[in-house]
Amino acid sequence: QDAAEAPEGGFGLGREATTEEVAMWDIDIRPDGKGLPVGSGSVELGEEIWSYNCAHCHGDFAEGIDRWPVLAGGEGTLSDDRPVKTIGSYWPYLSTVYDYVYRAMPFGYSQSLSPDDVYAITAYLLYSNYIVEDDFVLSNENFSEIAMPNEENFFMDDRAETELPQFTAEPCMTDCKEQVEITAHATVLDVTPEDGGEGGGGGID
Amino acid sequence: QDAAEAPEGGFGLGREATTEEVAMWDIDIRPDGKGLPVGSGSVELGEEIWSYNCAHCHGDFAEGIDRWPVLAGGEGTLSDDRPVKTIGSYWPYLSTVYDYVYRAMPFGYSQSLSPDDVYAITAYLLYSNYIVEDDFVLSNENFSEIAMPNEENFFMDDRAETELPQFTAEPCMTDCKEQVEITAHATVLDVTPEDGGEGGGGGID
Amino acid sequence: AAASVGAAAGGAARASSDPAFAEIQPWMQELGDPVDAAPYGMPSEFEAHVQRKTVYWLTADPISSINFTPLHELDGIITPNGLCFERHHSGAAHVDPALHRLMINGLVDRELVFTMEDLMRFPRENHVYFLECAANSGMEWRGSQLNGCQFTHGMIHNVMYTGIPLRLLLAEAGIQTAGKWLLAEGADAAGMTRSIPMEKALDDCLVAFKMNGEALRVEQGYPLRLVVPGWEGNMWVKWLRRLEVGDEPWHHREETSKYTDLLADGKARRFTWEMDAKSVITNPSPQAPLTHGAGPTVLSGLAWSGRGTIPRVDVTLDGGKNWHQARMSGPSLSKSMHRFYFEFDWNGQPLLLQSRAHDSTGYVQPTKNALRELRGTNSIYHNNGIQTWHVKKTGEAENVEVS
Amino acid sequence: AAASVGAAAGGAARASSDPAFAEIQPWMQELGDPVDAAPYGMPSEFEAHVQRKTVYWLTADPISSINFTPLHELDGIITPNGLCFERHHSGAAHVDPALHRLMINGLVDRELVFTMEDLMRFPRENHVYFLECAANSGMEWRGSQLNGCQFTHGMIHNVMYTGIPLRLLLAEAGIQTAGKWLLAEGADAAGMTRSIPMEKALDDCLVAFKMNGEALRVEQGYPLRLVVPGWEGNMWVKWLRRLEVGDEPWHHREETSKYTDLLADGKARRFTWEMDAKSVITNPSPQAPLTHGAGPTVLSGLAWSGRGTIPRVDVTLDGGKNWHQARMSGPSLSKSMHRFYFEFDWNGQPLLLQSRAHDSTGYVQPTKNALRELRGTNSIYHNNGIQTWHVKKTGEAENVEVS
Ligand code: HEC
Ligand code: HEC
Ligand SMILES: [Ca+2]
Ligand SMILES: [Ca+2]
Ligand SMILES: [Ca+2]
Ligand SMILES: [Ca+2]
Ligand SMILES: [Ca+2]
Ligand SMILES: [Ca+2]
Ligand SMILES: [Co+2]
Ligand SMILES: [Co+2]
Repeated sequence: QDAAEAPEGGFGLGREATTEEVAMWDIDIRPDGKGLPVGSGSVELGEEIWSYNCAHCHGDFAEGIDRWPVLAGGEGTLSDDRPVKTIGSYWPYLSTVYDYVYRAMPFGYSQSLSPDDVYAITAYLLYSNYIVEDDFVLSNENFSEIAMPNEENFFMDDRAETELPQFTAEPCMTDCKEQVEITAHATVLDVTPEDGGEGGGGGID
Repeated sequence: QDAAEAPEGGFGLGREATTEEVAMWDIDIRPDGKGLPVGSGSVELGEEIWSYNCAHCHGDFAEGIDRWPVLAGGEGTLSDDRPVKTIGSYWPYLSTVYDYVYRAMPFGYSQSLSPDDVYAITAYLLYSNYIVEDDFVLSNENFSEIAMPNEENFFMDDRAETELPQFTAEPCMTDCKEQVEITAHATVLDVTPEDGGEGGGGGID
Repeated sequence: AAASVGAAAGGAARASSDPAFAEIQPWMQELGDPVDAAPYGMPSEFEAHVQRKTVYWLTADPISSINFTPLHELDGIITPNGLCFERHHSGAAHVDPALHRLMINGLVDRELVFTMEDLMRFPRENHVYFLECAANSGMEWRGSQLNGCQFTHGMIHNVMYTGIPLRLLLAEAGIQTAGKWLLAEGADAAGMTRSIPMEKALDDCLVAFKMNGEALRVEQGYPLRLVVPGWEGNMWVKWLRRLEVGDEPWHHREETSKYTDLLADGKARRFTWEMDAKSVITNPSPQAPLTHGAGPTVLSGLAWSGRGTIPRVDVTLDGGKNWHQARMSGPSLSKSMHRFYFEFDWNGQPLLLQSRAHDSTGYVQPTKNALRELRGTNSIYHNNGIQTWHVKKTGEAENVEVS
Repeated sequence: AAASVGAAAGGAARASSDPAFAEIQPWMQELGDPVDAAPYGMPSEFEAHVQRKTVYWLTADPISSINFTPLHELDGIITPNGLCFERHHSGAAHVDPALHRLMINGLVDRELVFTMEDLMRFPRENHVYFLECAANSGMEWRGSQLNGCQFTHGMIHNVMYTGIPLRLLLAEAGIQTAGKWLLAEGADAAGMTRSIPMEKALDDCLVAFKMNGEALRVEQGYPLRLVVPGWEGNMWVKWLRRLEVGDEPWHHREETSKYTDLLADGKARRFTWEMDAKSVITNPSPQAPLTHGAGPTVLSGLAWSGRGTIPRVDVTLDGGKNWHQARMSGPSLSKSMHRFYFEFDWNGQPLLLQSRAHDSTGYVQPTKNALRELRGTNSIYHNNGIQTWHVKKTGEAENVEVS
């Protein structure tokens, strides 16, 4: 099949976006602070907004209720058998909190919070994770100064170097093993949906 | 992709059909009479069965009611502008009548007629098409003696010889015509379904 | 859970004359459907007009009738199962697969009966094939009649089948030397039958049980249909219950009264199985006018051949004075639909659009008049002539014929 | 219209112990459905069990959750639209296409807004691609857990897309030299975002509006979705509303908190986009046991790779002692599912079934233990290890692991 191509100079389709339209839709925030609106919010105000809008799912201290996401705690658990991945223990950048809370929270009423609300909530989540003190005020000015504890533990996909060489060997076809034993059964964990089980293994988050 | 293959000696799947099962399902009839059951029926009885079971769709004389199929008449119309294709004017073999009536008619109660019924109806349809007299009795014995008027006018697909050579020439790409005129409009016939029209052109039968 | 503390965001910036920017759309604020809303999903409510449609005046009764694939609403080469046109002669049969059997009888060493479970133990193959009714475009023999490619060309669909090569099933029964023909029979109230020459049966026919990944649809022969690649749709017997091997063809109703091609001199071709190469421009077309005015325009269409692939399609904008090679897109598979595009800068003036398919045997789709010269206008079937759409300045399109 | 004259036919011959021959089936005597019964068709009532299924304990709420494709009920390589698994983070958004816009902003010469109608004027391409959630098989990292390939491997589907090459849209806006990354954003209430390197964006990504011929389904992003061939499903942003060109990635929630792969030492891989080669035996499997006893048996499965085609799949019946090359069936397309079969004569003894995919780069699907040795068991994502089914004498199959 042939590839679709554009004429010299383009199609001239669509229309130029107005500055207002871009401002309305361009809601993303980056680690370097790009996208942050002017504003600020304190841990104290954050706690108040949180208790009205967030706590009934995520818990008063962001500890999570029932199966709703846990947002605080879990420091030092990342190499445990059951790591607890939270904003404090796992997230590499604070900008992600601001970005995500505005675009997707509260669940069911996205993009309803003002910039000051989101600064305040973000400050409260830093506080819940012992990253700032209770008198902290977060703003577009000091935002980039906050470093997240786990940032250094992220690294770029290295499968090409660490895995692919090992997984491109020609495999054995005949008499590859002497013995084969069954080492694990799904029926032991017993969580197949048909059975109505409540689940034992990890979820998909 | 690779083709699916059978092992030497086959799979041994399925089971042998019993003689009774084959007899039950093997209902097809061929022009040479293969498949015809023992039986017979007169034009007279055929007319009676016809009037109860067939006439309300196909008409008392097989002339067709409303848009239901016309089964008689139309002789000599095959090269007309609007040919009338019936058993008498078009069908090459009588066996097709027997086969079809038993397998598919009456519409809504297939395979309900006895062999004698079908012989009788078939005799009646021959009579309606002026192929036999009113005292005719059709049976498995005399079935193959009936020749249908239009049999000779059927011939095997000859597109390979009569059309393909003409339709495999490299076509013109540039300046192929001087003038182009529109010679027919769908809107003149005006039968697009959205318009609720009752239809002017030929149907699909 | 509304934000009860703090003001609504960004109010000042909401200045745009485009209604899409008038407010944050509800679907970007409020939660959508949960994952248990539709265990088997259906199209969006905004696509409800994308439907198979029937033409009531074509037949006596909607039970022995046809509906048409909305080609102008589709793209690519796969027809979704829910939109595959239907043609049946005594209604779509609801067959219970537990009570369905496939019998092979006649000139075979062993007459056999298979359950569906037996059949699932045979090797399978997967192929994409078009299925075109021999009567597709049949209403156009006497002149352009129906305004829309759904109606002029919509007796076709293109599906990936999973099925058992027919030759494996026949080998299991053991074809006797005299066995030169096969009768395929359906389990519907029409007891549909067609005679198939053994050469084709042993070549590429399949006994299929899946279409586009899932079980055949009821109206496409659930649980079993014969697939006869490249040959007219009526031979693809649905609700397949029986295969009889014989020494002669059966000349049944669907190969004598119907599906024979009456020529101008009153003689009729029988056994016109292969579907000749054909194409149609699906967009623009009468049901899909150009609504955007002059400028960049995407013309799109479909082409297929019962004899192989479609390496090339030509398109004309001026009723055949000048032709341009279209761009083929998507997998090119034998006896499958092919998608073509021709992008051009519309000057806003009237157009006379045509497409012309070339197949891998060198066959070039003829004009309707070339066909009429050879066959007359009474043949009903096998009209693969070039279709013309007249696009007006308004962008509306009409089914026309040209000199 | 019963035959009131003449006796019922063939009464004497009706002798068979098979209930299928006890009487003429009603569907072979009585009329079926008319052609206007279902303008958009649905599967047979006998296939009602073929459904997407969710697992309630996996997530807090069925609105931000997942359901699974019933792979064991399908064949060939196309997933029907109604059965394509769903994953959304704030529910499936019902977007009105008339109010939908695609914006391109950021490091471009012209920031642009497109209506759906504008987009229909760009050239399109058609490609079949698999879409696999990075979390597919994620529940199996700590050991075999779920009994059924629908649950262990069903976060995948394979569809023919029609879409605009992303590079054409970006060229229309004019990418500035500093533009090395792209942010794709959805119009759902999750406002889903992912960062995509420009090299991939300009390579084979599509902005798609059709799947398997018809409009995208609501739950697959109607009216517009990004197609990112071979890369993890979360990046295929649905309800696509905005593309921003930038000089750095955004590190948003779905590429930090989620969709990063935590290794045993507490470090985490980010930007693990490519889906490694993988395969699974769909039949037999826990939801599709062998019910026919010893004898000819069809083993079938699916294989795919984010890096190319699958020229070869190996199958073992004895837990990996001996391997056999499977038969590949159907079109072999890059970054598409491939169907394989292995037909064998089952001796009725227990089996330990595995399949092992080879892709066109030479990559061979590893064991789960080989992956665990490199990554531990906390990674959630990208589990492409070899799956084992234990088939018992009864034909029942269980999800197990072997030494
Ligand atoms: C009705 C329940 C509910 C409410 C109220 C709610 N959330 Fe959430 N929150 C969720 C769910 C569900 C998710 C996970 C969504 C997903 O699966 O993508 C989530 C995810 C999050 C996450 C990301 C968690 C992670 O580990 O990636 C953050 C941060 C968050 N919420 C913050 C908030 C804030 C701040 C508020 C109030 C302004 C709030 N939530 C209100 C249900 C809720
Ligand atoms: C309720 C209406 C109805 C009744 C009653 C009926 N038919 Fe028909 N008949 C039809 C229809 C509809 C067709 C065309 C079916 C199709 O499209 O394949 C047909 C077709 C036929 C044909 C083939 C016509 C052709 O040109 O190919 C024959 C022969 C026929 N019927 C004979 C009979 C006989 C004999 C009976 C009674 C025993 C009968 N019909 C009762 C509706 C009816
Ligand atoms: Ca931005
Ligand atoms: Ca969690
Ligand atoms: Ca269990
Ligand atoms: Ca016979
Ligand atoms: Ca007629
Ligand atoms: Ca009209
Ligand atoms: Co024909
Ligand atoms: Co990843």
